[in-house]
Amino acid sequence: MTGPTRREMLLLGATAMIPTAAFAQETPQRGGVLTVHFATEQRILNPSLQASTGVYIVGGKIQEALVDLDAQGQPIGVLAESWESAPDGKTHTFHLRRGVTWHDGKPFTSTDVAFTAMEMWKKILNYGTTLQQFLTEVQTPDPHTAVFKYEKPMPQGLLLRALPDLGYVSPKHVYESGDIRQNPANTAPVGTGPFKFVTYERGQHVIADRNPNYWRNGMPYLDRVVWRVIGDRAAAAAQMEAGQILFSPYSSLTIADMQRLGRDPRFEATTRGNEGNVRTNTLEFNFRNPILADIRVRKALAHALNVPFFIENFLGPFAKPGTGPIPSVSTDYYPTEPMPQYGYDVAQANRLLDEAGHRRGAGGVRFNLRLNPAPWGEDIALWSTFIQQSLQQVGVRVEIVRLDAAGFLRTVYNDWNFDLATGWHQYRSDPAVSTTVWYRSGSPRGAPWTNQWGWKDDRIDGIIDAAATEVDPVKRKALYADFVRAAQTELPLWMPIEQIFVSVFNKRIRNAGNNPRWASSSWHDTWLAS
Amino acid sequence: MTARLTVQGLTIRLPQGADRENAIEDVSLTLNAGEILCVVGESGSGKSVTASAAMGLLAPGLSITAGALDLCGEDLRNVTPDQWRGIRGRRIAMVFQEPMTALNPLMTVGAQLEEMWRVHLGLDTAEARRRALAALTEVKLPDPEGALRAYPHELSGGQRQRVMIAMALALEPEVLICDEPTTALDVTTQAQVLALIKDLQVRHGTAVMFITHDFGVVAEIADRVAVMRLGQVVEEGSAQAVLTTPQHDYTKALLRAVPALAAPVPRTLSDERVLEVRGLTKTYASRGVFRRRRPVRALDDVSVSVRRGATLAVVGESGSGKSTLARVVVGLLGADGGQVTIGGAPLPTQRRAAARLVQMVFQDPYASLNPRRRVGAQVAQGPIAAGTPARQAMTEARELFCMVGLDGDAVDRYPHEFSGGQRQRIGIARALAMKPQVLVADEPVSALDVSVQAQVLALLRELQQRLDLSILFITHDLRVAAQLCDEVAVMRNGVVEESGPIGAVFAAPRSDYTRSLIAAIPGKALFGA
Amino acid sequence: MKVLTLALRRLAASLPTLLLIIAGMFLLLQLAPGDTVDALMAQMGGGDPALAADLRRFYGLDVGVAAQLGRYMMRLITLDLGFSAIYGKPVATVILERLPPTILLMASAQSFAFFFGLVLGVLAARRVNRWPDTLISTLGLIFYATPSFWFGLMAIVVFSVYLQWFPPGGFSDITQSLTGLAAVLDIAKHLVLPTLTLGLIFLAIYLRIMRASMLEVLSLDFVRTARAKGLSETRVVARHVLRNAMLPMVTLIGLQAGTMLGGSVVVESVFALPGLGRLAYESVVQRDLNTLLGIVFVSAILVIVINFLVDILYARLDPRITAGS
Amino acid sequence: MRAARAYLRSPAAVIGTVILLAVVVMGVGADWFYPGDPLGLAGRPLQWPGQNPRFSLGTDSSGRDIAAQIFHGARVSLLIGFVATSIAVVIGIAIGAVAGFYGGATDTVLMRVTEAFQTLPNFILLLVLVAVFGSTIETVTIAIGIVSWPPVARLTRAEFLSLRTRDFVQACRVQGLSDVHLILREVLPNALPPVIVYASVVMAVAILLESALAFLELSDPNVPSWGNLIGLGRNVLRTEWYVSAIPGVAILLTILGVSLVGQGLNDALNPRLARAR
Repeated sequence: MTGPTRREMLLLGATAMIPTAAFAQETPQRGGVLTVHFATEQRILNPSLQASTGVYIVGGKIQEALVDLDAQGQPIGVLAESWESAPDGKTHTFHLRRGVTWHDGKPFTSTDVAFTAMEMWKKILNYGTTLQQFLTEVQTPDPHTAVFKYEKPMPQGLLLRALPDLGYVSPKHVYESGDIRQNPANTAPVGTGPFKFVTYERGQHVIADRNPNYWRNGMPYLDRVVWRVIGDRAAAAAQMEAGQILFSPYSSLTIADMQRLGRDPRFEATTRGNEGNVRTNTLEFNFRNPILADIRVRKALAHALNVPFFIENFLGPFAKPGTGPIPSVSTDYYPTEPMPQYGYDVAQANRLLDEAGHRRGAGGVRFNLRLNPAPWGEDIALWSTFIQQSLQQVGVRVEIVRLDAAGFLRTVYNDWNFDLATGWHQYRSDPAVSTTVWYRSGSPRGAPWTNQWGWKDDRIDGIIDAAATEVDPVKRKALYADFVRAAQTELPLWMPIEQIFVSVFNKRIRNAGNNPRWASSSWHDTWLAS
Repeated sequence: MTARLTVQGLTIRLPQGADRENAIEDVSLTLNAGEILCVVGESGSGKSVTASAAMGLLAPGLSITAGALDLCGEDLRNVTPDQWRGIRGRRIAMVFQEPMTALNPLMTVGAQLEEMWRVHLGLDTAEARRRALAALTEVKLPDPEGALRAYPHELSGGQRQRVMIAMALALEPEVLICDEPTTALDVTTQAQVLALIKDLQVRHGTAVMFITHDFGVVAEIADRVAVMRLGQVVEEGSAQAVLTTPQHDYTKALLRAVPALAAPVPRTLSDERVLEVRGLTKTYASRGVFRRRRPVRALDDVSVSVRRGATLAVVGESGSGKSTLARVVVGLLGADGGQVTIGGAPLPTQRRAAARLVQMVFQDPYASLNPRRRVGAQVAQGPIAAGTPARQAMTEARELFCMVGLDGDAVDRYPHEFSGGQRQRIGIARALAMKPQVLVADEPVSALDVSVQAQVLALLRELQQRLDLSILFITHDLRVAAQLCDEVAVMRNGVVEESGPIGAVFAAPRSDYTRSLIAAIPGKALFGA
Repeated sequence: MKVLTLALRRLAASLPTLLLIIAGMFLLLQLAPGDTVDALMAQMGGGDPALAADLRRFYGLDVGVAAQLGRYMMRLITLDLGFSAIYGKPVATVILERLPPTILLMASAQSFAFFFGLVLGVLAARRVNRWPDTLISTLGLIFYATPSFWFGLMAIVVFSVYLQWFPPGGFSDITQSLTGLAAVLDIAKHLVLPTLTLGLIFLAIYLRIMRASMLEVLSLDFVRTARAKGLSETRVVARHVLRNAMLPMVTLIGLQAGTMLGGSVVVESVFALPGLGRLAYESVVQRDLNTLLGIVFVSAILVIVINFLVDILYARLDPRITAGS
Repeated sequence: MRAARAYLRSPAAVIGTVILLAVVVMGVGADWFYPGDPLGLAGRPLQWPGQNPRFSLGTDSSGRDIAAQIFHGARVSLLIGFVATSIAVVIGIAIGAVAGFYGGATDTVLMRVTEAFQTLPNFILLLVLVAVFGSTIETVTIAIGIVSWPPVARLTRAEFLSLRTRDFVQACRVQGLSDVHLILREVLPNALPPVIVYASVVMAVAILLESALAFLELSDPNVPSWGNLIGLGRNVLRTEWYVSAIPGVAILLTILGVSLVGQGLNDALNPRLARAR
C-alpha cells in the first residue's frame, strides 16, 4: 500500500466515524436497569482524583465535569454554561449552571470548582497535574463564576478538549477536612450527576440509582445502573449472551468474542461512541543499545513488520494502520499533508540492516533483542508475538520478556532494562495532554509513558514547547504537523497501529454511543427498549 | 470322648513362587471335647495355617486341595460364607497371638465384646452389656466395669489377652483355637493366662486347640500333643508320652534344645572386673506440646559389673530397664547420672574410641543388618573406620565368618540370602571384628526358633572360651540365662532387685520377685532339673 | 476450657512459623521489580513523577526496608493489617469481603472430594483387582492428571456454552436481587462447576489414599478378629475397617489445606469468583504488599485453624491420641 | 533384578512407561518431526484441525502450528518437570535427612521452616517468586523446585526418623562410624525408595504448576509450552475450543504416564502397600 492512498482512506474513515446522531426518533421509555461489564476493579471511583476509563465508566455517571463533548465532538457545557478566555490565554472564566445540587442536597457553587481544581486537579489527578501545572489560582467572584488564572498561556482549545476527562468536580464540603486520599467518598462518590451512588461490593458490583433531582428535567430515563465486576473476558462474553450484562465497554472482551458477538443480531460491536478514546500500539526503542541508536536499524525493523497483514488476521475490523503519534480521529490536529511512512518491505529491511553493518551470522542471525510487552491487552501479546515471528525473517532474534504491570513500568521506564518495548499510547483529546511527553526530552527517570529512550532532539523539544503555549489554533495545528513529521523521520518510537476502543452493546440500549466519549459520559439520555 | 473337630488328610496349597508347594500336607488331627490339644512346631511348620483353615479364614492365595474338615460331624468344606458367619465366634472361636493388635483400637472393649451377643443372638444393648460384664469378671480382669469403657490401648497386654479370651468364650463355643496366645506376654503374665485358659476349659468343657512353639507351655497345659514340621504332623500322642518318650528324631531334637533351668557348674571367675557400672540413672521424659511430661525412670541407681572372661546375665521383664542399661553401656544412650568404666577407665564419649572397648549384638537379626549392603562390608567397615587397611579388614572378616560357622565366601552376599540364625552369627562376627573388651548381647536369641537358639548359645559359649570374652547378656528368659551365664542380675522397674552367682540366685532367691519369675517358668516340672 | 487452651497453645506453637512467613514474604517482595505505586500508575493510565513521589510518601514506601518491616510488624501486633494501596481500604476489610467465596468454595470442594473419595475408595478396595476397582482406579488417575484450569475451561464449554446448565462464572446473579432460599440456590448453582474443578484432584488423592488405607486396614489383626467373631463382611467394613481407614484421610485434609488454597487461585481465576485466591493473584501483580501480607497472614491462620480442627477431629476418631493428656 | 521384573509385571507400569516413552520421543524428535521454529508464523490463525492438511491439529490465534507446539512442548514440559523435581528432591532430601537424623533443635528449626513453606499456599509463593524473579524458563523451573520440596523433606525426615533407630544403624554407631557414613551409606539408601516414588508425584505436580502459571500468562512466552497454548486458547475458548483442548489432553496423558510409572515403581520398590505420603 502506498502512502497517499492509505491516507485518503484514513481521512474518509475519520470523517465517517464522527457520530451523526442518525437515530430513528423513538420516544424514550422510563425505567429499567442497565447492567454494565466492569472489567477492572478500581481503587477509587471519583474521576476528579483519577483519570482513567475504569473510573469514568462508573464515576462519570455520578459526578459531572464542567464541559463534555457533544455528538459532533465539540465542547458543550455541563456544569459550566458558558466560558470566555482572555486573549493572552492566562485567564479563563467559567459561568456555572444555577440550581444544581449535590446528591446530599447541598448546592453546587464556584467554591466547589475552585477547591477541586486547586486540591485535586492540580495536586492529585493524573494528567491533571501536568495540565494544570501553571494554574496559580481559581477566583470565585460569585457562587456562579469561576476564574482560572494561569502563569503561562493556556490555549483555550487545549483546556476545553481536556476538561471532559480532567474536569470532573467534587463537593468541597465532603472533602475539605482530612486527607483527600483517604476520604470515604473516594469509593462512595457524591456528585451532581444523573445517578446516585448506592453501593460498591468489592469483587461483585457497583450500584447507582436514578437521581430524581437531576437538573436535566425528566432525566435520566434509567432507574438503576449496575456494574458487574467480571475480570475474566470469556466469562463476560458468556454473560453478555445470557443477557446478564447489556454493555461491555472499552474492548474488554476478547477479540474473538467481540467479532463473534458483532455478528450476532442481538448485539452490536462497534467503535462508535469511543472516538475520544483511541490508542495506538507502540514499538519503543532503547537508544542506549547502540544497534537501535542507528536510524537505519529502526527503519529496517519497521519495514520488516507487515502491519496490514497483522491487522487483518489478528485484530479484525476494529484496527487500522497508524500514521504517526497523532491519530486520525483527532480532527483538530491530524496533519493534512503526507508524513514519512514505513511500509512492509523485507528486501528494504535486509538492505538497511546490511548497510548498518549487521551481517547475518550463524543460523542467519544478525543480532538478538529483548522485547518487553506491556501486560495489558490481548492485542499487545499478539503484536509482540508477531514482532518476534516477523523479525526472525530478517535475522533478528527476539526474546520476549514477560512482566506484570508494575514490573513492566519499572523495567522499561525506570531501569531502562529493555531493547524493544511495546504497549499502548492512549490519545487524550490533545497532543499536549497525552502524546508529546513520549517525545519531549527531560522527563524525570521513572515517569511512565514518557520519553525514557535515551533520545533527545532539540528541534522536537522546541516544537513541543511552542505548541503547548500557542493560543492560536491554526498555528498550533501547523506546529503539530511539524512535530509529526520530525517524529516520523527520527522514529524514536513507532506507532504503526491505531485502534479505537470497541463497545459491545445489547441492542436494547438506545441512544448508545451518541457522543465520542459515550462510555465515559453521564448516560442521562440513555434508555432501554423493552 | 466325642470328637469335636476332625482334620482328615488336609492339604493346603501355597501360592506360586513360595518356598514350597504346600503349606500343610496330609495333616490329620482330632480334637476331642474337654481336652487341650497342643500343636507344636517351629516357624514355617504350618501350625497356624491349620488353625486358619479350621476357622475358614485362610489367607488369600491359599487353597484347600485335599482332605476334610469337620465340626461335630458337619463338613466345613462346603459351608457357604453366610453359614460360616454363624459358625465362627459361635461354635469355633479363636484367640490370637498379638494382643496389642488383635483388638480394634478405635472401639471400646465393651463395644467389641458386646458385638458377640448382639450379632449372634440379637440381644439388646443392656443385656449384652450385662453379659459382657459377667464375661470380663470371669476372666478375672481387675476392674471389669472400667474395662468395658476402656479402649484397648488403655489395657496391658495380659489384660487384652483376657479380653480376647472372654470374647472367644462369650457364646460357649464347642471349639476354641488359641494361636500362640502367650508368646508376646511376659513370663509371669504368661503363667496367669495359661492358668486361666486351663481353668475355663475345665469349667466349660471346651475343646481347645493350642498352638505354640514352646515346649515349656506344652508341658504346662497339654492333654495331647501334635508335633508339626514343614507342613506335616510328625508325631502325635498324649502329652506325657510325647514329652517323656518322644519317638520322632525331630521331636527329640526339639526337646533337647529346650534349655534346662539348672545352673551350670560354677567356674572360677577372675577377680578383675572389666566392666563396672556404678549408680547409673536414666529418666525418659515424654516430650511434646500437647502431652504433659510424665517422666519414666528407666534406670534407678543401677550398679552391676562383669568379670573378665565371664558372663553377667541381666534378667527382667519388659519395662525393667535392661535394654536401656545395654544401650547406655555401649554409649548409644547417655545416662543422667552414674558411671560406666571399662578396663578401669570411663567409657569414652567419642564414638570411635568407645568402639574398640565395647561392642553389641542386637536382638532382631532381621533389623540389625543393612539390607542394601554386602554383609562382609558391614563387618569390615568398623575396623576400616578405625584405621585398619581395607584389604586386611576384609581378610579378617572372612576369618571371622569362618569362626562363627559361616562360609568365608559368604562375605559377598546380601543379608536376605541368610536365615535368621546365620544373620545372628554375622552380627556376632561384626561385634568381634572390633576386638572389644566387653560384648553386650541384647536378647540375642529371643527372636530365634528353639533349635537355632541352642546353636547360637553354643557358639557364644565356644567363642567366650576361645577369645576370653567378657559378656553382658541381656535376656527375659531365665532358662537362656542359665545356659550361658556365670552371674545374674535381676531387674525390675529400673532397679536391680538381686544379683549374684547364677547358681546361688536360682537355688535360693532372696527377692520375692525373683522367686515369682522362677515360679512362672512354664514346664518347670518337666525341664526343671 | 481444654479445647480453648489447646487452641491457644497450638497458635503459640505456630507463631514462629507465622513470623517467618510474614518476614520472608516481606523481604522477598522487596526484590520485585516495581512497587505498588508503579502498579497504581499503570491502573491510572499515567501520571507524572511528582505524583508518584507523593504517593510513595503516602504509602510509606519512602523509608528503608528495615523500617517498613518494623512498622509492619508493630502494627501486626495490634492485629492491624494496614491499608491497601490498590483497593483504598483497610486490608482487613478487603480480605473479609473476599473470604466468604473462598471458604465456601474450599468447604464444598473439600466435602465433595472427601465424600466421593471415601465412597469410591471403599468400593475399589472391596472389589480389589476386579473391574470396579480397575475402573475407579483408572478414573482416579485420570482425575489426578487433569489440569484443573483446563477441566474448568472445558466444563464451561460443555456445561455453560453448549448445555447451558450452569452459569460460566461469578458468585451470584446480581441482576436479580434474590433473598433467602433463592439466593442460596443461586450461589449453589454458581459453585457447582468451581467445586468440581477444584475438588477433582483432591478427589483423586483421597480415593487413592482411601483405597490403600482400606487394603492396609483389611490386612490388620483386628479385622481377622472381627471376622473370627462371625461378623458379616459389611459389618466388618462398616464398624471396624472404615473408621480406622479414614484416619490417614483425615490427616490429609490438614496437609492439603494450603495446596487447596493455592489451587483456588487458578479456579477463581477461571470462574471469575471474587475470592481470596484471586485477590492474592491481583495483589501480587499490583505489588499491593499490605494486602498480600494480609492474605498470607490470613491464609496461614486458615491453614493453622484447619489443621487444629483436623487434630480435634482426629482425636475424636482415635482414642489413642487424647488431646490434652 | 527382582524389582525390575516386578515392575514389568505390573500393567500400570507398562502402560505408563509406554505413554511416557511416547512423550519423550515426541520431545526428543520434535526437531525432526517439526523442524523450524514452532513459535513462528505458520499460516492463517485459528484454522480448525483437519481444515488445512498442513496443520493436522490446526493453528492457534497467533497463526502457529499447534502440532509443532505440542511436540516441542513435550520437551519443555518434561525438562521443567525433571529439573524442578531434581531440585525439589535434592533440597528435600538434604533438609529431611539432617532434620530426621539429628532430631532435637536442628529438627525443630528445619521443620519450622518446612512448616512455614507448607502453611503458605505453594501456588501463591510461586506467583510471588515469578513476579519477583521474572518468568524465564530457568526462573520458573527453579521456582517450582523451590515450592515443591517440603513434602519431600517431610517424607525423608519420617523415613530417617524411623530408620535412624533401627538396629543396623545403631550397630554402625557402635562400630564407631561417622555420621556422614551413617547418613549417606546406611540410612539414605534405605530411605530412598519411597522418596523416588514420591518424586513421580512431584514431577506431575511440577508439570501442572508450570501449565497453571502459563495459563495465568506468567510463564516464559519464548518457549512452546502446553500451558501457554491453553492460556492463549482461553481467549477463543467459546469458538475455537480445540486450541485449549489439545494441549490439555497432552498434559493429561503425560501426567497419567508419570503417575502410572510412579505407581509401578511403588509396587516394585515397596512391596507393602505404601501410603502416598
